[in-house]
Amino acid sequence: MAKLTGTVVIDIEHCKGCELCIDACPEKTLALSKSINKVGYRYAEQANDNCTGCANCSLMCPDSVITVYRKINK
Amino acid sequence: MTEEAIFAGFGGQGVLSMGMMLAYAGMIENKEVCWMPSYGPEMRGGTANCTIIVSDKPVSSPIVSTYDSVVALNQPSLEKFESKVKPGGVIIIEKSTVPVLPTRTDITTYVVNGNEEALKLKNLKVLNMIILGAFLAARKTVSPENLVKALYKALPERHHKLIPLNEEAIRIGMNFIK
Amino acid sequence: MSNFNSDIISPENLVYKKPSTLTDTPLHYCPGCGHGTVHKLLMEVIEEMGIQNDTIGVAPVGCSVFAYHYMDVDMQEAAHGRACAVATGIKRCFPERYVFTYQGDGDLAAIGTAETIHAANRGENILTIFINNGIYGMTSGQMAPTTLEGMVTTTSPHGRNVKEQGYPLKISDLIAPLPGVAYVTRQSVHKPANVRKLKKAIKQGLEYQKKGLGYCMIEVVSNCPSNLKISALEANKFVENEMLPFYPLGDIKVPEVK
Amino acid sequence: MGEIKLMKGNEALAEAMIREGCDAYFGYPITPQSEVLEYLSIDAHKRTGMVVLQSESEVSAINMVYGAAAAGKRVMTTSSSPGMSLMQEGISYIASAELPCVLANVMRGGPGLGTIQPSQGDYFQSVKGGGHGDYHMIVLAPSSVQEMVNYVGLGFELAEKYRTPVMLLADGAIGQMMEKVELPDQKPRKTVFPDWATTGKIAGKPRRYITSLNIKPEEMEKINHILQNKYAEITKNEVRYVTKNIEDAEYIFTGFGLGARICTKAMEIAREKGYKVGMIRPQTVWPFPTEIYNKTSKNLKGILCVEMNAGQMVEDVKLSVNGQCPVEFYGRTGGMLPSPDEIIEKFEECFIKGGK
Repeated sequence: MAKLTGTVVIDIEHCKGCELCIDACPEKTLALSKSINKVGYRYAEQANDNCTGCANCSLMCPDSVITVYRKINK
Repeated sequence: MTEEAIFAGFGGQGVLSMGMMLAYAGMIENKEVCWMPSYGPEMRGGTANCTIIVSDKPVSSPIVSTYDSVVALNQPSLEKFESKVKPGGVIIIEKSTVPVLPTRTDITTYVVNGNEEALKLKNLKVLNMIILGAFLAARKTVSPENLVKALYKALPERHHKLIPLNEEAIRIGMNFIK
Repeated sequence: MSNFNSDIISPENLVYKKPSTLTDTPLHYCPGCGHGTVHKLLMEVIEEMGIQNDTIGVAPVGCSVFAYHYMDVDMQEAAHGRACAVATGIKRCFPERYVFTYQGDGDLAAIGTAETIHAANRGENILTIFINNGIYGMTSGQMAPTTLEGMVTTTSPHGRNVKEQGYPLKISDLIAPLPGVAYVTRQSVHKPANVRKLKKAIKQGLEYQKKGLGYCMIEVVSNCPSNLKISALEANKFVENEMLPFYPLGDIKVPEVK
Repeated sequence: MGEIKLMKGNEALAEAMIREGCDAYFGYPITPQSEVLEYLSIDAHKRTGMVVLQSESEVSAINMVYGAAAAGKRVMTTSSSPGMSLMQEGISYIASAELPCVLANVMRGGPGLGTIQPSQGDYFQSVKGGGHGDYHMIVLAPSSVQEMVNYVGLGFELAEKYRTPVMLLADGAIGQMMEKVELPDQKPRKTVFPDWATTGKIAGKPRRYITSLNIKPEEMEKINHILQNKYAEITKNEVRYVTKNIEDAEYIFTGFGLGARICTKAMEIAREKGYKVGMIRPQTVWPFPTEIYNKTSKNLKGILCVEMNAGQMVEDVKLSVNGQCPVEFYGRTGGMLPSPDEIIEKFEECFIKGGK
C-alpha cells in the first residue's frame, strides 16, 4: 500500500495560535510553539513527521497560514 | 394678454382636464402656459381646482392672489373664489350645481345650463367642454379651432371618435354667451 | 523544528496553499474566528472558477466590515444592513457580473431584514453569505436576533428570555419559501468535513447565479470565541453542541432539476 | 431646438432622466412625486435599456443608488420630504464615498407625516447636511418645469465632475404643475466607466473598493480635508443665480424655487405701485450665492425673503448681507402658499412707513 508523506509550511508571523489546526490534525503532528511570534502569539508548528498531507489543518486555518505538500511513496 | 383663471368644482366633473385642454390650446397658439392643480389624497369626489395661466409673456408665478376669471361648478367653489375675481372680471357658473348666484356687481356673471345640455347630448362627461366653450366665448383666450386641435393632440387615439361630440359641446357652450 | 519531510516541498507536491484571490493583508479577526475560514473558501471558489475579474462584492457593517481589505476583487462597503440593496443596485446595472454580499447576523437579520427579504423575494441574482454566530461581535457581545434561547450576552446577561426578548430568528427558513429564492443552505466551519461542504455550497451558489436562477443564501453557523470568552476550540464545540441542534445543517432549498 | 411639450414637473423630470442617458433609477412611491416612478415604468427600459426598479423603501432605494453609482453608473432616485428623511443615512455615505448621483426632493409640508401640499421645509436638511458628519451636496433649486429638466443634465454633469451627490430641491407644486418645456435630445448611455468604479477587477490592476470607513482618525481627517477642499472648489466655481431689476432697486425680494416665482409676481405688482423692487433668485442654494447679496445689499433699504417654510434660507441671506441692510422674512408653512398680495402687505408693513 502506498504510504503518504506530507509536510506543512506555516507562515508563523501570521499565525494567531488558535489551535484549530492542531485539533483538526488526525495524526497529531502539530503543536503550539514554545516561543512567540512578533505579534505575541504562540504559533502552530510540526512536532513530528507523522504528517500525511491531508490538509485538514489548512482547511480549518482561518488565517490561511498553512501550505500543505504531499508525496505518494509507491 | 394674460389670462389668469381658476377652474373649480368637485372631482369627476372634469375641471382638471378642461384646464389642461386650455393649456394645450394656448401652447398651440405659441403662448406661455401654466397649469397647476390642487391635489389631494381623495382620488375621486373631493373638491378639485386648477389654476390656468395663458399669456404672451413668460408666466411669473403660478400662484396668484386674484383671477381674471373663475369657473365654479359647485357652490363651495363659488363661495371660495367669488371674492378673488379682479374687478371687471368674469365668473362662469353651472346652473344646476350653483343655485345661489354671486352677489358682486363689479364683475360679469354667466350662468351656463351645462348639465341639462350634457344630458341632451346623452353624455354627462361633456359638461366640462360645454363650460369651456362658454369660457372661450367670454374670454377669447384661445380660438375654439385650436381647442379642438388640442383635443386631438392631448387625447389618446382611442378616444378620438368622441371628439366630434366634444366639438358640439363646445359650440353649445359658446352659444350661452351673448 | 518545523521542517519535517522538507524534502517534499516542491510545486508538484503542493496540496493546499492560500488562494491568490486573498490579499496579503493580515486578517484582523480574533484567533480561530470562522470569518477567516469563510473568506478563504469564498476566495478559493472565485479563484477556481476564474471569475476574479467578474465579481463584485459587498461588505457589511459588523466584524467583516473590512472584508474588502482581504478579498482581492472589486468591492463596496455598504451601510449597516443595506448590503442586499447595494448589491441589487450593482447587479441590476451589471447583470453579467457575479455579485455577492457577505453579512453577519446583526447586519442581515436585524437592521437589514427588509433589504434581505425583499432582495430575496425579487429573486435578485446575487449570493449572500450569511455568518450566523449568534452574537454581535464587533460591538462586543450583545444579543443578536440569532442568539439562542437562554444564551448569555452582554444585553441578555440573565440569558435570552424569549418572553421578553423574543425568539431566535431562523432567517434562512424564513426566506426559503419565497419563490424568488433559488438556493438556501446552512453550513458550518467547525470541522474539516464541514469546511469542505461549505466550499461546495459556495461554488454551487455562484453557479446558480450564473444560470440566473435567483437569490441564493448560504448561512454559515460560526463561532465567536472572544465574546463567548472561551477558546476557539471550545467555541467550535459550542457551535456543535448548542447551536447546531437549533440551526440544523443541510440544504433548506435547492433549485428544481431542469 | 429640442422637442416642446406640455408636461408636469414630475413627468418632465423623468423624461429628462431618460434623455440624459441615466442608467438606473431606484425609487419608492410617495405623494407628490409618484409620477416619476410611474412615468419611468411605462417604457424607459424599452427606450434606453435603463434600469427602473421600485424598491421596498426609501432606505433601500438610496442604497441601490449607492451600489449602482459605485459601479460607475449614472443613477438617480427621487422622493418627497418624509422619504428624503429616510435617505439621509445613505446620502451621508454617498457623499463620503464620493459617488456621483442625482437625487430629487419634491418637497411637501412637514414636519412629520405633514401634508401632501407643496412646501420648502427641507432647505436646512438639504443644504446644511441632513445626515451625519461634515458633508455637503450641490443643491439646485428649480423654479419651473423647464428647470426640472435642465437641472437633470446639469446635475449629472456636476455630480460626475466633482464626484458628489447633487440634489434637485423642488416642491410639490413644481412637481404637479404643467408648463411648456423644451426637452433635450436623447443622449446615449455611458459605455466607459471611471477608473475608480467597481465594475469588476481589471487583470493586472489593483482592485477597487468603495468605502466611507476609515478607522484611523488621522486618516479620516484626511478624507474630511479632501471633501472640504472639494466643497471650496465647488463654492468657487458653481454658484448660480438670477437677478431681475437690481440695477435701480431700493428693495429686493428673494426666494428660491416656487417661492421665487411668487416673488416675481409680487415684484411686478410692487413696481406697478411705484416701489423700486428687484429680485435675486439662487439657482444653487448650496453653494449659496453669498457674493451677490453682499454686493447688492450695500445700496438697499431692505430685503424681503419669501419661503414656503418658517424661515430657513433667510439665515443664509442674513449671513451674506452681514448687517448691511435690514432683512425681513415672510413664509407660509404646512403646505400653504404665500400669495403675491400677502408679500406686498408684508413688504409695506416692514419697509414702507405709513404703509398698509
